[in-house]
Amino acid sequence: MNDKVSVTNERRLTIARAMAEAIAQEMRVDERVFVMGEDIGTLGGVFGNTRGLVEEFGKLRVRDTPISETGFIGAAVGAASDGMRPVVELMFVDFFGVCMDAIYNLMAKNTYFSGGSVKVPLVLMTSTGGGYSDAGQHSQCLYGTFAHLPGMKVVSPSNAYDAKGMMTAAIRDENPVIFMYHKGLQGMGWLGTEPGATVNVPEESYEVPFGKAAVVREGTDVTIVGLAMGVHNALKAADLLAKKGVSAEVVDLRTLVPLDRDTVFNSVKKTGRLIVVDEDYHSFGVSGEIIASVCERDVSVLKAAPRRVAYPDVPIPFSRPMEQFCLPNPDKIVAAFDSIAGA
Amino acid sequence: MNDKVSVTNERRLTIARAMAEAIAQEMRVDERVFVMGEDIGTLGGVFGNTRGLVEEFGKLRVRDTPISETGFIGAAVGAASDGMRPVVELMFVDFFGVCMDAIYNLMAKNTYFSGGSVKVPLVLMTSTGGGYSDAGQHSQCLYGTFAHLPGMKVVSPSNAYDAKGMMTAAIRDENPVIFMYHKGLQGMGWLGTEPGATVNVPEESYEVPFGKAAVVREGTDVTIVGLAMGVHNALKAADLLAKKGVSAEVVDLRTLVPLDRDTVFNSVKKTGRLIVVDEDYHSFGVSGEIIASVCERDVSVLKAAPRRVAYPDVPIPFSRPMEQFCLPNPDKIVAAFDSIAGA
Amino acid sequence: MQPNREQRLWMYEHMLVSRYFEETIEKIYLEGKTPAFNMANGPIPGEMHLSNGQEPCAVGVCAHLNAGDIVTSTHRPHHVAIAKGVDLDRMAAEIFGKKTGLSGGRGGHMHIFDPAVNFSCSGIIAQGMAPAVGAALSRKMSNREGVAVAFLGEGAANQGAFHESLNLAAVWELPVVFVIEDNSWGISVPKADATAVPRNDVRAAAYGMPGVYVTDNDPFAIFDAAGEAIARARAGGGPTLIEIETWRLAGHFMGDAEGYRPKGEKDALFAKDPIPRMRERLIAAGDLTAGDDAALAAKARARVDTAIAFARESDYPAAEEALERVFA
Amino acid sequence: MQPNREQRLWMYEHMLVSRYFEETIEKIYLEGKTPAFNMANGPIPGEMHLSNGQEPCAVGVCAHLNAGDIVTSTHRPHHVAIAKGVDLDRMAAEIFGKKTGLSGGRGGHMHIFDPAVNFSCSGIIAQGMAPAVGAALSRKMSNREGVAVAFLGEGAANQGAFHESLNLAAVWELPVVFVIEDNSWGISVPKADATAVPRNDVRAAAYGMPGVYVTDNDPFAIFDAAGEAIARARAGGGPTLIEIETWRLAGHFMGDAEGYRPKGEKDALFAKDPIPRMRERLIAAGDLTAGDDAALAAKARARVDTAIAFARESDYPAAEEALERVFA
Ligand SMILES: Cc1ncc(C[n+]2csc(CCOP(=O)(O)OP(=O)(O)O)c2C)c(N)n1
Ligand SMILES: Cc1ncc(C[n+]2csc(CCOP(=O)(O)OP(=O)(O)O)c2C)c(N)n1
Ligand SMILES: [Mg+2]
Ligand SMILES: [Mg+2]
Repeated sequence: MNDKVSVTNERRLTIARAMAEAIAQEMRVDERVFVMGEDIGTLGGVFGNTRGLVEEFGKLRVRDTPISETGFIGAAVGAASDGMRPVVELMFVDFFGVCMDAIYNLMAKNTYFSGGSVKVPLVLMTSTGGGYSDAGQHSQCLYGTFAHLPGMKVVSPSNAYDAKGMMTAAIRDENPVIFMYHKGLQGMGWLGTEPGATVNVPEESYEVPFGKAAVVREGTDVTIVGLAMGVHNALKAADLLAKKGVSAEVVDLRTLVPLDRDTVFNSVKKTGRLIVVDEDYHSFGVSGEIIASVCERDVSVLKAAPRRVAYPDVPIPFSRPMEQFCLPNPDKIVAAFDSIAGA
Repeated sequence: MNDKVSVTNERRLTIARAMAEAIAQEMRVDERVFVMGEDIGTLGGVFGNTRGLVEEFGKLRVRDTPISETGFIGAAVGAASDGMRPVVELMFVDFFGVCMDAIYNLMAKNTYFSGGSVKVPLVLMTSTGGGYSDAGQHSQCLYGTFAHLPGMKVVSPSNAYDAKGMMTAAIRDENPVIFMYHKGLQGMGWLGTEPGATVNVPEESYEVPFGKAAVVREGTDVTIVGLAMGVHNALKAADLLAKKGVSAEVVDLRTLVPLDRDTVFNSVKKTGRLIVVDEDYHSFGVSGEIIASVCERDVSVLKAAPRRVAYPDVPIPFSRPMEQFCLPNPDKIVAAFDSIAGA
Repeated sequence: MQPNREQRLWMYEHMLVSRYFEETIEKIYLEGKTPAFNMANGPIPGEMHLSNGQEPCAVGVCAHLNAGDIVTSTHRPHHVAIAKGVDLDRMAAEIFGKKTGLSGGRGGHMHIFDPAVNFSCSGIIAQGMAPAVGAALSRKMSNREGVAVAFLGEGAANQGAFHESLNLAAVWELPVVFVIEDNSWGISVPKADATAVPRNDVRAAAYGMPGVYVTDNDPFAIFDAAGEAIARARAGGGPTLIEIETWRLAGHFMGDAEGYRPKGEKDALFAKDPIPRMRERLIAAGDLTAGDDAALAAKARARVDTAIAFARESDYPAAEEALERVFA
Repeated sequence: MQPNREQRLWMYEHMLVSRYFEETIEKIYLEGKTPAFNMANGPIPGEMHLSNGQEPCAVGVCAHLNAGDIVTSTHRPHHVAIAKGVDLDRMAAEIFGKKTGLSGGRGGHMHIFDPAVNFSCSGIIAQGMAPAVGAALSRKMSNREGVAVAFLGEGAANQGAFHESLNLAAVWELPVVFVIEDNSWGISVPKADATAVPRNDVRAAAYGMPGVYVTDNDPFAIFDAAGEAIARARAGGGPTLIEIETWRLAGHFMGDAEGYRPKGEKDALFAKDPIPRMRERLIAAGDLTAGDDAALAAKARARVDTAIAFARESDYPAAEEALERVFA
C-alpha cells in the first residue's frame, strides 16, 4: 500500500466510516456542505456511510428524501449552482436509469454549457457491486457507463484511506464527482467484508488527489490493473502468482475520470503483460479502454496479448453458483496470466 | 457495397423512407406490430421515419404519446411481454436519461430474469448524431452507452438498404433491439444529407441479419472500422488515401450487439493497421472495445499502434467551428493513418 | 361489493398461505447467517423483503382476477404472487436460487415471473407500473380480455413513473388499476416526510380518474374497492387509483434493526394483525368453525411445506447456465 | 394584485423587446438556409424555438422578480430570459455561436445561462424544474432571500420530473413557483391527446399546494396570479402551481410546416395577438399615447438591433476552445 500509508496513527476504519468521517469534517468547516438521499438520516445510510451525521448536524443539513431521484438529484444541481455543496446519495448505482438526465445532461454539462460561469460542486455517492446474491438490479458496477460520459469525475476507492481522502477531495472539488463505493468493501458485515479494505486512517483531514493511480504492489512480469474490489482480487492473484515465481505488479486506478494512463502504460512497459480486472460488464467499458490506451500509445510494449477478467455480458444472476461463476476472482486472473505466460 | 447490392430494382430511398417502409410492410402482415412515440403520427416523426403510417394504419396502431418516455417505453415492455410487437421511438438518444430504467433494467433484462419464459420483442428506434449545431443535449451518439449494457441488441445502419433490412429483422426479432439512426444520414434535407446513405432499396421485404459486419471497401494497407456516419467518413478517407497510393479496407460494423469481432480481426490481420472512427465519446466506448478486441485476440497482427478518430471527451458544443473541430472527418482519418504509415 | 362466503374463505386461505410462507422463509433465511449476519450466506442469500401484515391487499384485489389478468408487483412480492396463483413450488425454488425455480435461479425473490398467470415484478421502485399500463394497452388493442393491476408502495407514489403511468392510462382509457400498499414506511422514511399529501387517493384527480382510500387494512373493504375498480376496468371504464392502509409487521428487509420506528408502533400493529382479525371475523360470521380453521391452517402449512421441500430438494443450476437466456 | 402604471409599461416594453428579438432572429435564421432549408447553415444554425405569442407569461411573472431570484426555463427560453433581464447582447451572441456569447458559443439557444440574473435553461423537457427546487432549497437552507420560478410547457406536465419536483417542493415547503405555459401543443401533439385533465392546475391538489389557471393569455391576470404566488413563496408559504393559457404563434421550431394544426387556428390566434391587444389596452387606459408607443417601439427595436449587431460583429470562438470549460 506504498505511498498512501503515511498514516500518523494506528486507527483502522472501514470505508463506510471513513466516508462518514470525511463528510462530517467538511460539514464542520463548510456550512455549504449538506447531505441528501434516501435513508441517509436516522438510518445512517443503508451502507453506513452517513452514520452519525444527522445526530451531529440535524435534519436540515442531513435530509432524507422521498424516493424521487430525478427530483432530488436535479435539486442538488440547482443547489450546487446556487452556492451550496451537496453530497447526494443514489442508493444503488443500478438506479441510475430513473435519474440519469439530471446526472449526465445537467450536473455534468452545465459548467460547459455555461462556458464556465456556472459551477456544480456536487458529490454523488453511489454503491456498486455484487457478490452477495442481490441479483441483476442491485449488483451492477456500471463504471464504464459513468466514465464514458463527459463532464463528471468518476472515482472509486479500494480502501478506507483512499475513501476518506477521495471523499474530502470530492467535496472540495468545484466539479461534480461520482463517488462509487463497492458494497463488498464497505466493512458492513452483512454484505461480507473484504478485510483488505479496512486500513489505517488518519484522524485529520487530507485529500487523495484524483487522476493518480497507485502502484499498490510492484512486480516485473505482468501488470494487473483494477479498481475497487478488482484491486483486492488482483492482490490475491499476485500472491498466488508469487507462489509460482511470477512477479505481478498491481495498479489501483482509483479514478476513472481523470484516468491515469501514464501509470498504467509505464507499468506495462516494464512488465510487458497486461491483465485488466473489472467487475463491470466486459464489452464497451473499462477493460476495453485500458487495453486500448496502452496499445494506441505503443503496441510494441506488449510481449503478449492483453487479457481481461471482467463480468460477462449478461445480466447478473441471483443464484450463488451462477453469480460466483461470473464474477472476477483471483483464480481467473491467474488463469489469464497462464494463457499469456509463454509469450 | 458488395454483398448487399443484390437489389432487384433501381429505386433509391432515404433511410427515413426505408425505415417507414419496413415498418409498414411488417404492420401489413403482422397485426401485433404497432408504433408509438412522440410526434410519430400526424407529423410522421420528426425525422421522417414514420411518415405515412398513421394514414394507412390509423391512430390506434400509430399512437402519438405524451412526453412521458418512462411511461410509454415501460408500457411497450408490458405490451411486448403480452404478445404485441411495439416499435417505439425515443426521439433523440440524448433523452435516454429520463427513461433508462425501463430500457436497461426491464426491456433488456426481463427475458433473463424470467429464465426465458418472457419475451420482449420491442424495437426502440432513436436518432443519434450531430453536425448541424444542435448542441450538447441533441447531438450525441451514445453507442457505447447502450452497447455496454447486456440484454439488448444494438444496431445502426449506414445506408437505406441496410436500414430497411435491419428494421425488418429488428421487428421480427424476439428480443429488444435498439435501432439507432444517424440524423445526418436520414435524407431529411433540413439536417443535411450524406448522399451515400441514399441507395437502391428493393420493394420486397428482406432482412439484414445482425452480427455480420460488412467489408464495404476492400484494401490491404489499413482497416478503417466505423458505424453509421463513421462509415461515410471512412469511405471518403479511403478515397483520399487511395490518391496517395494507400489501399484502405473499410468495415461497416452495422451492429454493435452482437459484435462481429471476426470480420474486424480478419481484416486487421490482412492489413496490419487499425483505425476506428466513432462519433461517440472517445473514452470507455466503442473505439476502445474494437481496439481491445483485436489486441486481445492476437496483438502481433498489428504492424503499428491502433488509432482512433472519435469524439473528444467533452460535451458537444453548439458553435459550428467548435463542433466541427470535434467531429470525426476524413482528414482526421488520413492524419491518423499518416501517424502510423511508417510502421 | 361484498365477498361471498367462498370468496371470504379463499381470501383467508391465501392470507394463511402467504403468512406461513413468509414465516418459513424468515426462518430459513437465518440459517447459516448466524452468529455473524452476512446476507451472502445460507440457503436464501441476498435481500429479503417480507410481506407480513400486508396480506389483505393481495387477497382483496386478486380475488377479482383470473389467470389471464395481469399483475405487476414490487420488491415485496410474495403475498401478491401467492394471491395471483403463481406456482408456489417454483417460486420457492426461485427464492432458493434453484434450477427448478421459475427463472432457473436467475431472478430470485425480487424477480418473480410466472407468465402462466401473468405475474411479474421489478426491484426498481414504481417501475412495474408502466408495464402494467402496456399490458392493458395490449389487451385493449387486440380485443383480448383482461385487466392489469399494478401494485406499489406508498413510497413509490413519489416516483416519476407513477405520474407518467397514471396519465398514460387515463389518456388512453386503459383497463388498469393502480394499488398502493400504504404501509407508511419507505425503508426508514415515514410517509409524512416523503409525500406532500396525507393520502394518495387525492392524486387520482390529477388524471381525472377515480381515487379511493381504504382504511384499516380491511380485506373486505379492499375487496369492495378493488371489485368496483376492476369491474369498471373490465367494462371499458378506464383506470382507478386505490390506496390501502396496511401494516408492515416485519423490517424493511431481513436484517433491518428498525431503530427508526417509534416505540410501541409495532406492538400496536401486531395487536391488529390481519390474520387473527380475519379468523375471528369469519368465525363470528359463522363462515368458519375452529375445526375448519385448524384444517385450513394445516392445509396452508402443508402447501407451503411442499413448496419449501421442493425448493430445498431441487438442484442448483450449473454455473455456466448464467450465460444462457440473455436472449430469447 | 394589479400592476401599477410603471409595471404595466415595463411589461409592455419587455413584450416588445421580446417580439422584436424573435422576429429578428426569425429573419436571420433564414439567411443562408434558402433555397434548400438545411438547419446546419446560416448565421444561426441548429434548432430554433421562438416564443412569439407567449410574451405575457414571461413579463407577467418576471415583473415580480429581481436579479437575485432564480428562473429556470426550457427549449423555448428567449421571452423569459429577456423578461428576467439576461444580458441581451451576450444572449444574442450566444445564439449566433460567438465567443462573446454568454457561454462562449458552447450552449446556443437552448442553453442560455446568465448567473448575474440567476437564469438558466435546459433542452430536456421538464428537467429545469428540479434545479429550481434545489435553488429554492439553497436559499431556504442558507437564509438568503430569493424565490425560484420554473417555467415549463403544458407538454412537460406529463413528465416524471414534474411530479417529483412538485412533491419535493411541497414536502419541504420551498419558495418556488411552477409556471406552465399552456400553448396547447407539444410539437404536433395537442394537449387533449397527451394530458388526462383539461387543466393542469388541478394537479396542484396532488401536492397540497395552491393551483391557479389563467385564461386568455392576459398579462394582467398573469401578473395577478404570479404576484400572489411569489409573495406567498417569499413569505415562507411554500410553492404554487400556475398554468397559463397562451398561444404559440410560430411553428414548434423554425422549419415546422405545421400541417398538423387545424385550419384557421393560427388566424384566430393572430387575431388576438397579445402585443397589439396590450397596446390597445394601455392606450385605452391612458397609460400610453400613440406617440409614446412609437417611442417605446423604437427603443425596443434599437435595443434588439444593438444586441444583434454585437452578435454579428463578434468573432467566432477558436475551434480548440471546444476542449475548454468541461471542468471548472
Ligand atoms: C428507484 C429506486 N429508488 C430506491 C430504491 C431502494 N428502495 C427499495 S425498497 C424502498 C422503499 C420503498 O418504499 P415503498 O414504495 O413504500 O414500499 P415498501 O418497501 O414499503 O413495500 C427503496 C427506497 C429502489 N429499489 N428503486
Ligand atoms: C424528455 C424529452 N422528450 C422529448 C423532447 C423533444 N421535445 C422538445 S420540445 C417538445 C414539446 C414540448 O412541449 P411543451 O412542453 O408543451 O413546450 P412547448 O414546445 O409547447 O413550448 C418535445 C417533445 C425533449 N426535448 N425532452
Ligand atoms: Mg411503504
Ligand atoms: Mg406546449
